[in-house]
Formats: sequence, C-alpha cells, structure tokens
Amino acid sequence: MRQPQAVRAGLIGGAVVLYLGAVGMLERFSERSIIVGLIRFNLVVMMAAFFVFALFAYRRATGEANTSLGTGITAGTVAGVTTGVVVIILSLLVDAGVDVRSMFLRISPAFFEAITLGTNPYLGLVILAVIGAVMGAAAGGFRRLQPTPRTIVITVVGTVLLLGLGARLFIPMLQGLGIPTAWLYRSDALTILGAVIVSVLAVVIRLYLQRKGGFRKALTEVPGVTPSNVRPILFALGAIAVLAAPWIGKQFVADVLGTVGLYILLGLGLNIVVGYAGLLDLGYVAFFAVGAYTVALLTARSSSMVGATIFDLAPEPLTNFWVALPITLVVAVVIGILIGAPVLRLRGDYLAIVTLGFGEIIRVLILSDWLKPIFGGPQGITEVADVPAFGADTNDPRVLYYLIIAFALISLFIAGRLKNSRVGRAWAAMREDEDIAEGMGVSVIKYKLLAFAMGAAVGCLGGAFFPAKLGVANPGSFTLLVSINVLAVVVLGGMGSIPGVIVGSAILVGLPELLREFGEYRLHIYGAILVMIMILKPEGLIPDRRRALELHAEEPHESVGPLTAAATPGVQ
Amino acid sequence: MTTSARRSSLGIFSRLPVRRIVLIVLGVIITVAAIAGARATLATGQYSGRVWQDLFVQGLARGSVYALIALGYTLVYGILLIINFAHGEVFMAGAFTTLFLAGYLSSSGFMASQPVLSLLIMLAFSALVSMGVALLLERIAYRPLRGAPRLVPLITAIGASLFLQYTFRGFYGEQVRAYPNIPGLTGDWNIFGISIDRPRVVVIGAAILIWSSLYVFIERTKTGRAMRAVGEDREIASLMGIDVDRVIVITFAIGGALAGMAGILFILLFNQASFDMGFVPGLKAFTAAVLGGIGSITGAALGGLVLGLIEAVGPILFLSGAGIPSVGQLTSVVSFTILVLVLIFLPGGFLGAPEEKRA
Amino acid sequence: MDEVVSGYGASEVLHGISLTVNEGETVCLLGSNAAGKSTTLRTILGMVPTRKGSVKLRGERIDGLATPDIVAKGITMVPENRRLFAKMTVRENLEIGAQLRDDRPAIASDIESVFSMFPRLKERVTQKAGTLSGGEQQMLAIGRALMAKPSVLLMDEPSMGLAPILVEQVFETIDEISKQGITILVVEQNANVALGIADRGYVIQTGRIVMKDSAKALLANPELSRAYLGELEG
Amino acid sequence: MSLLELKGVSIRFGGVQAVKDVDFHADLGEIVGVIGPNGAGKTTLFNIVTGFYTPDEGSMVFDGANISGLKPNALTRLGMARTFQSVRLFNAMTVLENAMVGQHTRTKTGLTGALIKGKATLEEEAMITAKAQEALGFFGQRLLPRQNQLASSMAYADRRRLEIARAMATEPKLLLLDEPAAGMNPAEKEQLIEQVGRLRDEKGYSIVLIEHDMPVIKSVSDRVVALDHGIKIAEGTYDQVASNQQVIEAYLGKAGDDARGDMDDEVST
Amino acid sequence: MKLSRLLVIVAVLSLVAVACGGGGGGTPEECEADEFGCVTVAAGEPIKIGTLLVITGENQTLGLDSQAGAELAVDYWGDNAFDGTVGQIAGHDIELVNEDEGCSAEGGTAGAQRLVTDTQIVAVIGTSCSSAALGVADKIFGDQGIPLVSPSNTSPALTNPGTHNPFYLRTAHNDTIQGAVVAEFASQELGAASAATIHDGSPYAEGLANAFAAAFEEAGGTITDQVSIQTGESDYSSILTDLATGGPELLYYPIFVAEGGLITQQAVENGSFTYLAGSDGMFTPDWIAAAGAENADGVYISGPDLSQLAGDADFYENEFLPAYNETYGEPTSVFHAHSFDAVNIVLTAIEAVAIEDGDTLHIPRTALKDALFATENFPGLTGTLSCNENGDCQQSATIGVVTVENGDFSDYVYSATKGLEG
Repeated sequence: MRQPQAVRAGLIGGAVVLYLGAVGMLERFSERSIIVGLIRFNLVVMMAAFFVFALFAYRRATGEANTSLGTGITAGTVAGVTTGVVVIILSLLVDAGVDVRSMFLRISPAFFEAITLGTNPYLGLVILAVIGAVMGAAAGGFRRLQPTPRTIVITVVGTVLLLGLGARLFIPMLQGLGIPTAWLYRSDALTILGAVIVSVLAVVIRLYLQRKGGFRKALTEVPGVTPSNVRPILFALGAIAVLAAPWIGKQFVADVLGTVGLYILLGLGLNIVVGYAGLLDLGYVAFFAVGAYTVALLTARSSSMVGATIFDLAPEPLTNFWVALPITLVVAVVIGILIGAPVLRLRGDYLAIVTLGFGEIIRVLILSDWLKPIFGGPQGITEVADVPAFGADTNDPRVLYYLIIAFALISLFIAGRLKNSRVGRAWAAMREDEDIAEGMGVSVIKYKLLAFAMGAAVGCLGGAFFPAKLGVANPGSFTLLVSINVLAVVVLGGMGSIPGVIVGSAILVGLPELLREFGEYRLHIYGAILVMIMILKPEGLIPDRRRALELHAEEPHESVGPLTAAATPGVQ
Repeated sequence: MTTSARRSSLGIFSRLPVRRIVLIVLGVIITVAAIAGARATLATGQYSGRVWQDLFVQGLARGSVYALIALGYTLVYGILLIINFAHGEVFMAGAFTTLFLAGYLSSSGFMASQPVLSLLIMLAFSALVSMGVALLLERIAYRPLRGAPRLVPLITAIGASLFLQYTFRGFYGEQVRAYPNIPGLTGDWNIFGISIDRPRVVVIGAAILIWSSLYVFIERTKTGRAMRAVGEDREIASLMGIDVDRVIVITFAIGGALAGMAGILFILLFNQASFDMGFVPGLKAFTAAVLGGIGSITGAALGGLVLGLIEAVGPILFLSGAGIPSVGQLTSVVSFTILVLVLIFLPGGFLGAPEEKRA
Repeated sequence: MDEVVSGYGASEVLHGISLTVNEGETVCLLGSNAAGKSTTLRTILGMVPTRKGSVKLRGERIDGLATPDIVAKGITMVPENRRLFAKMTVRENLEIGAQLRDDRPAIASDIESVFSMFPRLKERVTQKAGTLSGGEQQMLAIGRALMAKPSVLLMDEPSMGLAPILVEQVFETIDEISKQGITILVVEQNANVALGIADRGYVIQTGRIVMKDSAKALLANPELSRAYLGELEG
Repeated sequence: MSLLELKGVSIRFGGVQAVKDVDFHADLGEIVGVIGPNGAGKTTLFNIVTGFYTPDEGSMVFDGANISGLKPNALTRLGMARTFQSVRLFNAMTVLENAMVGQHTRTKTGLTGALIKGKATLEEEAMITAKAQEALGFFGQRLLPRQNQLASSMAYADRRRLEIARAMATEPKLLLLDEPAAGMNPAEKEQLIEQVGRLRDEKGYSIVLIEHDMPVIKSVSDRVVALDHGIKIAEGTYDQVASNQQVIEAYLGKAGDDARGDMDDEVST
Repeated sequence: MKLSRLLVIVAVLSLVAVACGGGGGGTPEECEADEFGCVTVAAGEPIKIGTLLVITGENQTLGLDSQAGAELAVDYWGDNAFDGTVGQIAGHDIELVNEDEGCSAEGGTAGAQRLVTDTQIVAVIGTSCSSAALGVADKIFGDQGIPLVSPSNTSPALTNPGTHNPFYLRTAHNDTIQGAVVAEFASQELGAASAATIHDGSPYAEGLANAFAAAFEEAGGTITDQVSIQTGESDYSSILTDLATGGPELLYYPIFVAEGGLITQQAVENGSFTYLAGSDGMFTPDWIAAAGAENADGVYISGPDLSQLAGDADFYENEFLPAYNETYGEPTSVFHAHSFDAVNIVLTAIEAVAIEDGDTLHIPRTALKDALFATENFPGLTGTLSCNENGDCQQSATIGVVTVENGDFSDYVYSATKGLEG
C-alpha cells in the first residue's frame, strides 16, 4: 500500500467497529430504526466510524494523498475489510465449535446479524467493504465540498438523526402541540416521506437563516423586531420555551428538565467550591444528601421519621416544605463548615480523598442499621409530603419543575453576584496563590469555610427538591457517582463558568436521560465523552473568560518563589 | 481609618491557633470514644483471642491486596502528580480476563496437575493484560494532557474508569463470574501453631514478595533510579540523559502489572470477578496510598496494611461494644474517620512529605 | 549559538543571542538577575525551545533535539540551586549522572575520582543529598555533572548561596576541571571570581549580549564595574 | 519615630541558621535598602517581617503594636505590604482585579453585601475600583490602559509594576519591595528609582527594599543594611556601607574572614 | 423572497394542524364519573400495558424472566395458543411497553415516570424488586390511577395495611409465607436450634429475614444475631467471623446474586456454620456460578415450588415451558408464572370493565382497579388467585426448598403450603 496512514486509519476504524460490536452496541443499536425500513442506528454508527476514520486518514496524510479521493477510499475499504475479515474468522470459529461466547458474551447471532446487516459473513465482507469505500469516498468528497453544499449535507444528516433518535421525545411533544405525527413517525422511527419533508424543511430554514446572516438578523425582519430589542425578545422566547416545555412534552420532559435543573443547582454550588475557591471536593454528594434527608425527615409521613420514633409522635409530617427549606439551609451550612474545618490545611489531592471520604461516611451512615430508626436504612424515607405550591399540595412534576427552575435562577443570581464581588475576588486570589492572597489580607481560613458553606447551601437546595420530586429519599441516590457527575458538569462546562454549568448539565444529565433506551450503554458513552472532551477542550465547553485566557496564554515563567523554596527538595 | 480602629478590629483570633485547638479537641474526643468503645467491646468477652487473630489475618490479607494496588497509584502520582482514578479498572481488567484462562487451565486438567505453575501463569497473564490496559490509558488518556491543570487529568481518569468498566461489561457481561478453585488452596495451614486459611497465607506471602521485588527494583536498578529521579525533578532528570517519556511509560507498565497481580491475589481471596470489581478496591487502595503518604512506596505498603487491619478489626473493636448493630456496614466510616484523623495531624500521611504548595 | 531567540510561552526572553565557546575554553556569561543567563543555558540544552537561530555543537545543529539527546552528545549542566535529587544518596546522585553510560568499572573509577576531588563527599556517601550543606551540595552537583563525562560543561551560578571561601573553592575546582580539557561555560553574578578563571566573558542584559571581551579586558573595563557591580568596588 | 522595629530576630530551618540575631528598624518616611549576596537571608527577613515565617526568637513591633505571631493577613490590615522576588501575581485575574484584591482589608463587603448589592456595596465597589485604578495610574500609561488584560499576559517589567500597584492598593504604611529592579533595563530602572522616591514623597510610605542593583540602592536609599549569612554585617549610609570591608568581601569573595561556618546553607534563593 | 414565503406557508400549515388536532369525540358517563377518567383507545390503536421490571444490570435475569412470562401471556390471550400472535380485546391489539426499574428506588421512580408520560398506559406489570415499588412506583402509578400488579415483589411491607397503596396488587406470594416455610424447614427438617440472618437492607431481604426470624423463634429456635451488610464490598469475612461468635447452626441470607455468592464462599471458608440457606433472590444458576459450585453445594435455597403449582401443572409442563424454552431458553428465575398470571388478571379485568363505543374502547381507571381487587378464585398458573383488600392475590403459596448438588439445583427436598393468615 502506498498510503500507510490511510491503511493505519482504516485498521483503527475497523477495530473500532469491531469493538462496538463486541461490547454489544451494534446489536443493541440495530433494534432502533432511524428511518423505517431503510436505516437502522447500527448502520448509522458503522458508517460514521468509517467516515470519521477516513477523515482521520486525511488529517494524517501528507502531500498528494491529502487531497486524493484514494486516501479516503483506501481507509474506508481497509476499515470495512478489516471488520469483515474478523467477522468471517469469528463465524468460522463459531462454526468450528469454539465457544467464543463463553468469553465474549456479545458475539452472538445477533452480533453477526447487526454487523453484516442481516446477511451472512461473506456477503457481509463485501457489503462492509463497499460501505467503507463509499464512506471513505464521501469523506474525501465532503472535504472538497463548497460551504453551502456542506451545510446542506450536515443539516440533512443532523436533522434526520436528531428527529429519528429523539422520536420518543418528539412524538409526545408534537402531540402536545396538537400536531399529528403519523406522517412523520411510524413505530418510533421516521417514515421515508417524513424524513424527506423534514430534511427539505430544515435545509430551507437553514439556508434562509444563512442568507439573512444568522438567526438574530433574520428575526429583525419580523415586523416589530429591531436590532435594539432583539436581545430581550430572544430572552423572552427562551423563557417561554423553558416555561412551556413541560406542557408540550408532558411529564417526561418536565422530569428530565427538572433533573437537569437539580444538577444546575448542584453544579453551581460545587462551582463555588471548586471553580471559585479552587478546593477540589470529591464528596459533594454529601450536601445533596444532607439537603434531601433534612427535607425528607421534616416533611415525611412515614414511620421512620425522627418524630415518630424518638418522640413518639403520630406519623404526620412535622412541617411543610417551605418551613423545612430554611432549616435545611442552616443544617447544610453547619455541616459544610464541619466538613471544611478539619481539612483546611490539606491541599489538592489530599483534600480530594478526604472530602470523598466524608461523602462516603454520610452515605454509609444513612444506609446503616444503626441510624435506621432515623434515616430508614436502604429504603430511605418514604412518603415525603408534596410541596404546597400555588395553593395546593402537589407532586405534579411540572410544578416542581417550575420551583426548581426558580431556585436555579436564584442560585444563578447568587453565583453571579458572588463571583464579581469582593468575596469572589478573595476566592479567586486564594485559588491562584494561597500565600499571596493571605499576604494581601485575605483570611484564607475564613474564605475557605465560606466557600464550603456557600457550596453546601446551594447544593442542599438541589437535595431539598430531590425527595419532593421522588417522594422518597434513599441512599441509592447519593453515591460517589453523583459527586463525579457534578464535578464533570463543572469541569466540562468550564470551571468557574456559570453558563458552563448550565450547558454541562444539559449535556451530561439531559442527553443521557433522553437516550435512556440505550441505558446500559449510558455510562459507557458518558465515559468516552468525558475523555474526549477533556483531551480536545480541556478548558471546558464554555470556559470562564479568565481561565480561557490563561490556558491559551500558556504558563509564564516557571519560577521557584522564595516561599515555596522551603518545601522544595534539595534545599533542606 | 485610624490606627487604633484598625488594631481593635484584630481580635485575639488573629494570633491564637484556634483551628488547631479545635482539631486537637476533635481528635481527642474521637480517640477517647474509640478507646471507650474498644473497652466496652472487650468487656463483653464475646470475642476470644482466636477471633481477634482471625480478624487480624483477614485484615492483613485484604491489606496486602490494597497495598499492591496502592503501589500503582503511588508510582504514577510520584512521577506525574496525577491520581490515576482508573487504576481500579486496570486491576479489574487483568483479573476478569484471566478468568477465561483459568477456566481453560482448570477444564484441561492442567491446574489440577500443576497448581503452582498455573497460579504463576495466571499471575503473569493478568499482569500482562493489566499492563496493556495501563499503557493504553497512558497513551490515549494521559499523555495528551501533560501540563494541563490538575483537574483535567482527574476528570479524564474518571471518564476512562467508566469507559473501561463498561467496555469489560460489554465484552464479558454484567454477571458475577466465579473462578475455578485452585487445588491445594482450600483449607488451612498451620503456621507457628496458628491455623490460617491457605489462600490468605499465599496472598500475604506473594504480596510481600512482590513488594520487595519492586522495592529492590526501584532502589537498586538503573531504571528504578531513573524513575525516582523523574519523580523528584523531571527537568534535571532529562538533563541526566533520562528519557522522561519512557520512564513514565515504564511507570505505568509497572503499576499496571502490580495491579494485575493484585487482581489474582484478590481472586484467591474472593474467587469471583465482575466488571465493577475494581471500583471499591481501587478506592480503598487510593485511600491506602494517601494514608501511607502518596508517592512513597513503603508508605503504600504500610497504608494498605493499616487500612486492611482497620477495616477488619476496627468496626468490631470500636463500635460493637457501643451496642451499634451491624457494625460491618460501618467499615468505611471507621476507615475514613481514621484517615481524616491521620491527615489532620500528619498532613502528608505516614511517610509522605506534606504536599508541596502548588505543584 | 547564533542569533538565538527563545522564551517561555508568550514571553520572549532571549532576543537574539550569539555566543561562541571554543574547544577547551572557559567562558563566563555575566549579567544581573533575570537578564537571561539561565535561559541561555537552558536553551542550549533544549529545555527551552529555540524559536529562531541555531545552536551548534562542533558544527552540528543541536537545536530542536530533546534534552537527553543533547546530553548524550556530551553537553551537561550544573543547574542553578544545585537541584540535586534530595531523596537519593550521594552515591546515587553520582551514579545517576552516569545514567547514559554502561561501563560499570569506568563509572566506579569516575566516582572515585570525584571523591578524590571532593573528599568531603566520600565521607557522606550514604547520606541523602538533601541533608548536605550548601557547599557539599554544590560539590555533589559538580560531581554529578562530571559523571556524564561531558566535553562541554555548563554551570549556572555555582557561587549562589555559598560562603566566600566556598566560592573560592568552587572556582578553583572549575579551573581544575577546565585544565582536564573540558570546555566550560559558566554563568555568574559574581563577576570578579568568575572572570578570574575564565578565558573570555560575555555580559548579557535583558536578553541581549551587551559586551564581550577577554576576561582580563572585561575585568579592566570600567564600564563593567559601573553597569554591573555598581560603584561598590570603588 | 520608628515604624518597624525588630530586635534579635532569628530563624532556623532544619540545621540551617537562616537569620541570626538581627536588629532592624525602619522609620517613618524612610527608605531602607537591604543588600547582601544571594542567599544572605534578605528574603527570609522579609518573610519574617510579613508573617510568612514565625521567628524562633526576637521581638517585632510595627506601628506601636507587637506583631510577633500575627498572620500575613493581619499584618496587611495593620499596614504592611510587600512584593516578591519572583513576581507572584494572581495570573488568572485581570490587572485591575489584581489591584482590587489589594483593597481587601480596607473594605468590608461580605456575603450579604455581595448578594444584595445595596447602595453601600455599590459605593464600596466603586471606591475599590477607583483606588485600584489610582494605584495602577501611579505607573502612568504602563498599567491603566491594560487593566482588563490578564496579569499573566503582561510583560515582565509590567508584572513587577503591577505587584507594586497591588501592594499600594492595600494602603500600606510600610512597603517592602523584594528586588523590584530585577530584569529591568537601565531606562526602566531610572523610572523605578524615580517612582520609589515618589512612593515615599507622594504617598508617604516608608519603604524597605532588597536590591542587587547597586545604582538603584544608591539612588533611593536613605539608609542601607547589609546582610551576609543571616547576620547584619553593616548599616549606615550607602557610602558607609559600600566602603565597609566586610561588605566588599561578602560581595567579591576575597578570602579573608570566613571561619564562620562554611556549612551554612541558605533557604531563600 | 421565495424562502420567506415558504416559511410563512409552513407556519400556516402547522397552525392548521394544531387547530385540527385538538378535536375529539364524546365520552361515556362512566368516564365522567371516574375519578381518574378513562383510557380511550381509538380505532386501530393498541391497548397498552406497561412493564416495569429489572431488565438491565446484575439482577436482570429476574426481570427478563418476568418479562418473558408477560409476553407469553399476551401471546396466549384470546387464541389460547403460543403462536406468536398478539392477543386482542375487542379488536384492539395488546401491546407491552417495557421499562427498566434497575432494582432500586431511584430506578423505579425514573421508570415509573417515563411510563406515566404515556397516558395510554392502562395498567403496569411490575416491579421486580420490592425496593423499586415500595413508596416509589406504587405511589407514582397510584397517583395517576394506574394499577400496578407485581409478579415478583414479596416484601410484606407492600401489602401492609399501613403502607399499602390502593392501586397496588401482586401475584407473587407474601414473604411472611416463605419466611415461615424456611423457618419450619430449618427447625423441623434440619433440626437447627439457633440461626443468624444477614440481609442487605433491601425491603425484600429484610422482610424475608425478619419473617424467618419471627417464625423461627416462634418454633422455639434462637436467633443469635441479625445483621445487614453493605452491598458492593467484597470482604465479608470479618462480619462472618463476628456472627460466628454467637455460634448459630444456620446462617440464613436471603439476598441477591453477587453478595450471595461472596457470603456463601466466605461462610464455607469460615467453617463455623453447619447450614447455609438463602432464598429466591439467589435461586438462579448465576448465584451458583458466583459462589463457585464447590461452595454452593449443600446450601439450601427456597422459592416458590413450581412442581407443586396449585394451578394446571400439566399445562405448565407441556405447553407453557416448551413455549418459554423455544423463545427465551431456560428460565432464569421462578417468577415467569406469576407474571403470566398478572397479565391474565389484568386483561380479564380490562375485558370486564371496557366500554365499547363503536371501534373505540373506553377503559375507566377506577373501575379497572376495583375489578382487579375483586378478582376471586381466578384459575391461574400459580394457583387460584383471590385478591384481598391489601392487594395480595396469593392467599396461600407453596414454597419449596432445594439444595445444590454438584453445582446444580436439586429437586425439592422440602415443600410446604401455607396460607397468608398464620
């Protein structure tokens, strides 16, 4: 082969497709149609893999190979053939009676079916090679496309995938809007006609907007909209969308958005601790749990609550949500300070493991037999009362959704205010250089405790709504994975960045909820996305202005300051 | 603002180490409570010397496994200052994959005829698989991030950890799978008049052997010296002609191999493998590494053993006397409380230097 | 070294430095704090990337090579502040200096010759380097560099933090090393001592060479005294 | 009247006597230069004075108050500010924000203030900004026009200036400058000399500065203190100190007096 | 501006669509009267039954087995044949909508909330794990007027008068029965005088452990200790060492597969316990694999005795099982029959209350619930089902005990039928 890079990319591409098959994803994806009778999701994924690695081959290729279609075709074909050959080998092994499945569980008939698109391995090899070659050529062609055709291709593919994959979300939404869906969807997949219509529509809209110079500009064409009021109008449209979402999408959408809202609350809280003050907290779930359990204890009707067991009261809620909320805040702040106080002197990774430990301690305690009379053990506290709102007790997810959104807005406001204040500056200074901050008069102890307390207060709000939403608080919801999730939300969005928290929550919490049908691969894909984003965009998706500048300006002079010298090996 | 006004705003708190006093009081209260609990437990007379001895051996055995995994954390941390959060999955990869080799060895009858050789083959195979995973991890997840802020590799590691877990779940399924028993490793051995469960003896022995080999390797060989040098001062190490990248790769390889071997020892104790088997031991080993002083090889061993002992003995000793039910549940409460206490008074763990300011 | 421009990140520290050190020569590079002396040495060793210009060793370009490869070509450095491996013993520090060599007997004999040069080190051979006094550390740092059998030795402020008598000693040692035929480039603030042993000298100021001359001429140059030492001498 | 008075201050690190029995004072409105070869203990002395290190022995009085054992933040509040030898700015903050942090001890907006952002807070914030800008403005057009840039993106000399501006924003009585001229070219040094003079004359600060650059020391100092190996070896006017034999030896390394522990090490570098 | 004109047309069209979509026909009185209204199944639309079972994760064998039972019931309905044709009621297909409950309260909530999004869901078969139902799924469905019929929840708490949700029923037995049978077996057959229990805190395990303990003490035995463990750990040896100090003859740990395997193995290693016993959470080959066959040998496991089905054993053996095996392979759990029954009582009730309105079908929700609770002497696969006011439809159950021999479950070594009361 004259194009080693193309062959290499192709081999990797083939390996990736085989990997997706071996972990069972292709098989699972083949159950999902994107367009009825035409394209299934497994085919989309395989085509995408061939396409991406063909593009990758171009990136690596030099000289003539970089422009020739041959590179893409080679890479794609190699990827297809690799996949096909391995599949043939596997099928021969299976035929020869080797029990491949005792090790690789997913190398099942369904695996072969998914990867060979329902044919046999030999025909599969041919098909895969052809698809690979076509996708490789497509990749090469795509690179040469003019911007406009390129936009069209991206728009069509994007629209079909979005509407096809999101069928279960869009069908109820469309129905909620009163739009009939039969022409567009049949059994959770796009009809061919529907796919064509929406594609055309999407392309038309996209090109129209492009001609107008973007959505904003286009909006100004509407009578009454001027460049000066386009911002408030956009904002109002956004607000209407947020408020109307649960009515359009019904309970499920409200539920998903409510969960996103909870994570926004948690993210904002952790953002204060990690993003503003630079304290790495891996046990943030502790505050989530404290918020949830305090509210649950105070408002549950169940017999495991303190009142019933210790004070022998009738199994009635002690109080309602709105009284419980301020109490919860106080409790959370106190616990925040209690957790913060012993670890003030620890830095970095030591702080991380200790906070992680605190998170675990709290989880284990609420789970334990010992405190079961109070916290209810593994089943937790059930029958948490509904939130009285708008004059009635309600557990309508839509009402809760509005409450969560309201508190998220309040927290956004708090986080924003804190950031650009004397307090925020003190935190930033402390994060940058603890010694110098102290030298500038910032009491490090006070501000660290303040950060823990504020983080706890905001985080416990998220926790407070949790049992109200579920009707139950139980320890299964307060695992280390929550801490990790929240931290990932903060870091992915961009540390210290408030919009980053919103985007991070939407991506890491909202999307997986919508794609629940692939639930078993949720964390799998989640892990891969975390790694990819961190490598491609370490500053986060919407980086804080300062951080972004910092990362791109690279580290300035690396110098051993006089104060650190004492701790530097070699001196003492 | 006048001078006097400024001065009056400085309370007595500016000078008194209030925080320290609070911490010491806290430490004393916890210690007293622990002692009281221990007295109460011993007073019940429910536990004979034999029980304590069993618990001790159990603790040593699980501590040995923690220690070996902790070495992987400590080696990588010592050189790159990153927490390889996915190390627990490196451990899982070796142990889970070796399951199939063990199955083959067992069904072919080789294990019955050559149990020791089988065990060695399994150790080597598991070490290889884990090493491979560790190297992939280094190449794909960590190398592109060298020099990034410290949180970034941490998140990557968490992502990699999930990805690896679910990859293996995808490959081998989500069910718990049992290892075949290795002949000759059931029952007890009598050592110094104490009968000890055979797998525990093997685990403790193997861990000591592996740890000592590592120690000798690090302390006595040229490569080991290079690793220490890179850990202390990467720039000067390269000035000595050391290829830093290569040393980092070697470090990951060694850490991975140790985790793989720890995986087999873990299997000897618990006999079953699953895709999520790495998570809890990984976390415990990380705790052990910090407890002992992260970055220190001896510290990792010490931290692992201490943690294992605390977990085995601690809950019963400190809590059961206080009338707390199901003390076994509170294992991590006890171990993390002790971790916090240790770090309050020895911020660098048993053997680590206090962490440098701003690494 | 020719018209070298280098720096860290966004900041450019060297703005085109040219200097030559001939085989067997001892050259000193003088300058105040943050003038770019250390950066010059680090650039030669590839620790700071060369942005423009070239660095040549015996006519062969070495800029762009990785540090270990440059070291393998026979250049090494005694870094500023010694930067020993504090947790290793004296012997290990010496051994690691010979990391690139494989000839065990020769290494052993070189260690002995370092000990004969610095008997103090021999007394402390099993002590951790971090526990040594400043003077001993400097000896060890020099010894460690010599273990690489360099043909060119770069020294970064060998007098820093040392008592006068030790400074004298260190420079005597440098002189001795130079007599063994090793080419030396020494960076110093302490101009008198440095020039005392050097053949030639350069003066660097904010990333530019402002003076170059033979050591004697520089010592005699009142410009140097004024600009660099102030009028302390007078 | 002396603003800062140290008596018999000593500190050891491990086996190393970094500062030994030093008496030191700075009077109101005085500029004191501290000189000494690398590793003489100058920066250690600064760290003691500013509360980063606690001395093993000795008494320290600042502005009439006993300051031993006080933490740096308390000392800043009392009116002490410093810069660092290796510039240590808050790199991820803007130039203006760096200076605004300096105002920390002079202001009091807390959590509630920050959240409610009432009139008092707004006024205070405006005042902080104004004071910070005033401090930046001290350096003419060097800093003020770049106030929204990141500190890390500034040129070296400007970073040094910003450090001084940040210290000025704390409204100190005593300013301690650690090698302010390092890395500056002659023209910049000239400016610095003039600015240090103005700091005293216009702002009324007392100033203690460590400097290697003798012309700078000579031009600005009212009094010069020379340290070597943690011991004060000379004190007086520049000319007196510069002609002191011990000082010359310490600098130029002409053998002579030395018997003094050759094992001594120095911690600050 | 061609494009903009097109946009306007699109906008107008969609508005028209919105306006037209809102229309609908009239509703019968019963629906107006019903607190929760009716499910209206339009012509050609299917009748949707939800399932909320554990179909992913380490306990998925439990849920997949129940799901298979439900699918077979839908197949069998109407034509009384396992032929792959979906059953119908009044010309409407019966469709199952499957969701996962993850065997946890959290999973139960999430799954239940997704199901209630679909207002066409008439009733739900689930959950598998009691933890997903108790206070969670039962409440969510109850609040929407959707009956939840569980084929495998056995926790007594679910049908306790104090905690029972009015829309909750189950075809699985109540664990007070199983606990009593195991206690009887332990004290009478094995002759154990003392026992200790371990549970993992789940309502299932805890309920069973407590029911066993109560019955065992009543039978004159001594309970030396009752502890709960943390799931997810590996080393339970110190807990077992601790338990052993009380000297119990029997260790009863009615928990799930992973921990069940570890405890089995470590208890064997410990060697202090004469008898080991578990229950239906471990009644799967997965547990034997997890424990290791050598260790599992001799352990007693209890569960519903399928060989003693009070129902049509002949049908079960000769029709149901072969159909099951053909589509799903060997059963991985013992609740497929309960699930088959659950679907059948639901469909029977729907048939009883559904109001036909031409091709449209109206199903009043409260009436459906009442019809379910009125189920009396229903001839089910697992016996005769009669639902009481607390939702227990198995008034008595036959619980069998098996042991493990050479890595496989033996035939029943003990079997007893007990009623719910006493």
